[in-house]
Amino acid sequence: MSHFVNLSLNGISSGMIYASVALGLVLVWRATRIINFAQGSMAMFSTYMAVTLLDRNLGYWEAFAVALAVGLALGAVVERTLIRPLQGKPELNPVIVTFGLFILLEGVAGAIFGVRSRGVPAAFSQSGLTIGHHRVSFSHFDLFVLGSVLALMVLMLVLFRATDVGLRMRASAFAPEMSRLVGVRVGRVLTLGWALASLAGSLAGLLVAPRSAFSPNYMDLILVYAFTAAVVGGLESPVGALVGGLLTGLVLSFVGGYLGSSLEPLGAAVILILVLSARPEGLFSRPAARQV
Amino acid sequence: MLEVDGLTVSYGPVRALRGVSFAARPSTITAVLGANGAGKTTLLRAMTGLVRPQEGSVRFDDHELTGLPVEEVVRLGVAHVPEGRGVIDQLTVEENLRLGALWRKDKSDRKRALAETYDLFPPLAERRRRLGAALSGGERQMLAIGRALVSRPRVLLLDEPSLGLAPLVTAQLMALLAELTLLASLTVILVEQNARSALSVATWAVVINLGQVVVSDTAAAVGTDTGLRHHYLGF
Amino acid sequence: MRMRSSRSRRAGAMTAVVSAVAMLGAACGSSSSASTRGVTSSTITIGATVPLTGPAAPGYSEIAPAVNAVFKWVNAHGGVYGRKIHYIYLDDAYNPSTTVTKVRQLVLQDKILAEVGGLGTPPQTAVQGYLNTQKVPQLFVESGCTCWSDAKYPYSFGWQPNYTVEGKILGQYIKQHFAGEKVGYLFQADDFGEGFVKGLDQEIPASQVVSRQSYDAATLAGPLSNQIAALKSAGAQVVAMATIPAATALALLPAASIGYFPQYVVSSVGADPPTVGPLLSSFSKGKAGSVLLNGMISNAYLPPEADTGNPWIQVTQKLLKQYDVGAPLDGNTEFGVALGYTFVQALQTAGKHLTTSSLMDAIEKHGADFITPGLVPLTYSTTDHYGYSGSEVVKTENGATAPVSPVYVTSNTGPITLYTGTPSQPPSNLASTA
Amino acid sequence: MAAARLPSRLRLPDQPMLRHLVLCAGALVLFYVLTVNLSSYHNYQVGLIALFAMVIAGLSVLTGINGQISLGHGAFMAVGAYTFALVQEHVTLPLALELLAAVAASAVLGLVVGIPATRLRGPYLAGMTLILALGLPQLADKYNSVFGGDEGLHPSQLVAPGAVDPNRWFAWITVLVAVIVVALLANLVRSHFGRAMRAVRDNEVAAMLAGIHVGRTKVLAFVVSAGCAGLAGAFLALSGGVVTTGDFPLSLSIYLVAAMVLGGAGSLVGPWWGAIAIVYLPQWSTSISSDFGLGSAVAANLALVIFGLVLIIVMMLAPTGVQGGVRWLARRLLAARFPRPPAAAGVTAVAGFPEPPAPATPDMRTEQERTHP
Repeated sequence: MSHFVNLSLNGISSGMIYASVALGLVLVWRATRIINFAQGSMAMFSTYMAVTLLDRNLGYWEAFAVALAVGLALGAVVERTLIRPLQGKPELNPVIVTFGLFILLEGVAGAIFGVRSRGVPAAFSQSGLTIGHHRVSFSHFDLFVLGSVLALMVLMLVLFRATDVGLRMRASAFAPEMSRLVGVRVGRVLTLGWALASLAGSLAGLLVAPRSAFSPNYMDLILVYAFTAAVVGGLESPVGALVGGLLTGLVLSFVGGYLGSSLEPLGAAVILILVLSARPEGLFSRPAARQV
Repeated sequence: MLEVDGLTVSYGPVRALRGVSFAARPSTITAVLGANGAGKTTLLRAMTGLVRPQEGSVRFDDHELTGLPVEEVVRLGVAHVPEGRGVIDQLTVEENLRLGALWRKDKSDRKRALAETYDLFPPLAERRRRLGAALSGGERQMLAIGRALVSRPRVLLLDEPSLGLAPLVTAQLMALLAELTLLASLTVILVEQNARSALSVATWAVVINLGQVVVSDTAAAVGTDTGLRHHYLGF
Repeated sequence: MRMRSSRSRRAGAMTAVVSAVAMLGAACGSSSSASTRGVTSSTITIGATVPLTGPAAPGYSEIAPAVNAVFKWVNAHGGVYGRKIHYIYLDDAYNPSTTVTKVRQLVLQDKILAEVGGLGTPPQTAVQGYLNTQKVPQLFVESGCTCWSDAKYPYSFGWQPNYTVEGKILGQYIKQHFAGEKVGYLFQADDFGEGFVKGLDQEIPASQVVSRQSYDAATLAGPLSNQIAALKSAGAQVVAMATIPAATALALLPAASIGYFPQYVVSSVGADPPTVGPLLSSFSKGKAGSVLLNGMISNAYLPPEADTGNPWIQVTQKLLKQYDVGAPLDGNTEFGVALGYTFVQALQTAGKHLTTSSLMDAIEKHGADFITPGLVPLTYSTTDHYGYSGSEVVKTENGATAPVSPVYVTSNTGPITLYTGTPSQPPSNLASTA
Repeated sequence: MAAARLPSRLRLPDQPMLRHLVLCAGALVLFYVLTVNLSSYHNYQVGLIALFAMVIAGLSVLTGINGQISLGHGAFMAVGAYTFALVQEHVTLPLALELLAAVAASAVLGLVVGIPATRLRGPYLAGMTLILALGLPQLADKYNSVFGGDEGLHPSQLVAPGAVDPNRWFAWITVLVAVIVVALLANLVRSHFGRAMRAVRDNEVAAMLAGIHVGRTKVLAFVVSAGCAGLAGAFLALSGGVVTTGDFPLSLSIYLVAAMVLGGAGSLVGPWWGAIAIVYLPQWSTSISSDFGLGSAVAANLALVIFGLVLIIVMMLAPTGVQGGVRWLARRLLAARFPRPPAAAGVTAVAGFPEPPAPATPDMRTEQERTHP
């Protein structure tokens, strides 16, 4: 039983991380109908910025803020310079550009920072909490992960649902040409979408780093699982990213815990196929998305 | 004053417009008429910048519109209600309407304009929380026009507003347009296949065939030219 | 220099040869070995594939430059019999298909004399057949697979102790010092982990083993919390681990997090404090850091890096400082320097007329007498291509390891015996010129 | 496909089958001349290019012609390679039958994946195939007694007759098979089935109304494409004489898609460009960066930088891939030599290369249903 509880807790904490990367994927998808394969390596890059500053004795939260800002800016720059010019080109091209960026950023990070792996400090203690007389594998830091990803989700939902900017973003996502026809500067909205997505990614990068052997590759597998999570949840929906992330995290944890770690990705694949067989556009797909 | 001068548009090797010119006087309705495929829709799209003309220009007061991005044209007060599918299905009625005025700085006037639109189209007020996808054809048309009006445009480009509407509703719509030109000093460019009802409210009419202007004259003159009516307008 | 080892005579002779490096350098103009692939009168071309990018690059990418540091030192002092060593190491990203292609490039384009220090079991087994049919020696493979000593593949040579030997020596230590305690295993689900476990199982009574957990290196994305939770709930008091450094850290972190502090016994592969320590700095804002490593038991076949009084460590530090600028002294670079030096010894022993067979002969017939930093001698013979076949058991305190056992030698299935010889000293020319 | 747009002045036979035969014969002669002039190692690389061309060509048909994406072709290659090795280990068969077994096994997996795939839109299909690319090879790790674990399986390599260099022999066999595969695909693309695939890609509803069985078409496309990947996997096993899980990392699947788009999606000449990129680009970029005297670790990372940059730059400058660019260049050169009235040229270059005229959308229809990668 306690094994089950531990597996669940581990699944939740890694699931929240998949959710935050998945949220970035969803934001980019909604903005530009692209799967951003560079999402993980962009996060890696901004996290390296934070780590470099930490090594120079900058305070933890200052470095944290810088990484988020770098993430925001990186997202905007990538959209403007690499994605925008490909508008109207064959639809796979921008996706391949994000592959290129993914390889490019890992190469740049490897050349600048080296490929040696290292630890990265965490915001809070990673000692497990004591509940009753049991020390569970869920720490203050895991609580912080949970809290900050949930906070990000809520902020995004508020932004989307309750603000003019959010209305513009949703309108541009669903009907870009129509949105321009009512005066929405869609270009800026897309840039903002990428920037926010990259911000979500940076947060994920900072949250993953202390739980990993930090090196230029440390986000690669996370990205794959986050993509699974986003697809399971439905690419249109931030809530779907959260649910998909948790589901993926739990499935990976249970499969790894009960069947062996070699089968983890296959377990994720099975869940994904099951979900998509029932709902081809993920759990939180919109019935309103009509086919012509 | 809205002036179109020598507008030429091609889709690949296909010429859709060849040197179209006309002028629309302020606070009037100008009907753009012609058969299916004559180039009417392309004309409106070229005017707002949805397609880039190869030649020619569109001027509005002192502004050169050609070459401006669509959203900037709109922000000069040119509203465009496209044919059929202008409503964003995934947004609610209210969100669709709010979106129309979002670019305007004056927030209190935005609210006022929203309220006025609900007054103008009571069915929309009843369905303000519904998704766009859930509306009937007539309601969609109302929503599309309402959304254009909340931005308090100075020019309104309407593409086939009567399509799919009952004759009675069409008549009400035309009357409303006539009223707006007077009350809100709105300039309307009305693209219609239903030439008869368009001519009933228009002061000026432009007839297009195969991408070229055939006639540009007063609505009354066009409406009474039987040859023209038989040839191009089908009534 | 006095050598008390049973091999002192040969070792003495070797020292003389080593001293000859610099002097013989320029003297040997012409050579008759032009017919040997990769060898000219002035150069020796060798190569290797190693992961320089990709998931296996952290740590492992440091080895080849350290190997090359030795060659640079040799070249700066005239080469071996006047021949400068040209070491071409290519990135295979630990992908065996890439290894297959790059090794063909090395053999067919670069015409290497031998592959020296290719890394990893999967990549290197992928080219083992090819190199052997091409009669290109595959020397000192950086892997503890037992497959390098195989009569089918006479051109392949291992170097580091094989994983089963490591497992046996650590297993014996567990049997002796933690008798009756519950033992859990945590191992990488591959040749490394399974070989190590095979060694452990030879020594530790099966009744003592309460849990066997594994992880997959290809999907190592976060803490090994599940495995640790399972070991804890099985009540394992001793956890024997065959883990790469990243996995060691990703196991220790969640264990500390749930307040689980078993006695860790870790293969030398994943126990190097300078490599693992920084990976643990994430624990509670870096304060704890390598404290988590305190008390960890491991094995070592090279002198501890922290033992700066050791002449080999001093030489290694100097070599790295001069010829591998910026590289830290850690398990990887020490490994690289020792391996590179082993190859230089082989070249010197092979003599002036360097051919593939003279090189092979040198290793098979005289390898056991090579002077290397190893705590045990290399065991090469015509039937044994393993390399080091023993180690001592060490304990980590405050980021440094110190021996807690004598040096043992053993083989895959044979008994474990005490090694009574003395470690060799670096030759004087190396100590003085490096 | 490739020949379709060239000016008729090249006077290729009009009958597609015949035209493909002539083109293939030409390609084979070209390759023969190439291989006898290249060194052993370069012959080996020619073989690698040919085997990658097989899988990329299958992918090009799947994505470019049928509109389905797969980020899991590495898994199909793995199935082909392991099947090939296992068959060879347990029974003695002629090479052709062993290869066919590999094709069959991966085609069966293609069927299994293709059936749920019929209902999925682009990114969902991408997600499903990507996780398969990660998960499937892991099975071989899990059941390492069957699949050989780290040391892998060791199928025997090709035995060259007489004095032929083994790498040259490998190149010949692989190129021959690859050219046959591409020729078969070219015929397929020109056939009824090819038209059905394109119709499904362009508009599923319209295709259905035209009497095309959409699901069957999509599944069959997947099967064909997976079969090509399996064959390539078998040749990969042949090339090195070893099969391990490490041969099929996730990055392989991604590189395959990148190479396919780089060459030109939907083209059957493009895959050869893509294959050249996969085989040569890492090597060129490593040698470029080491020419600057950089250490190997930095040089290796710079190779990644250069590879990434090439992908980005080609996509931005030549949206239809290298083959699209080559065609554009060829057309320009031909146009300069045989000037034609400008009207016939149809489209004018806007930026870089011209595209086929975008489907004119004078109504607002497209905006609601933006397409997806």
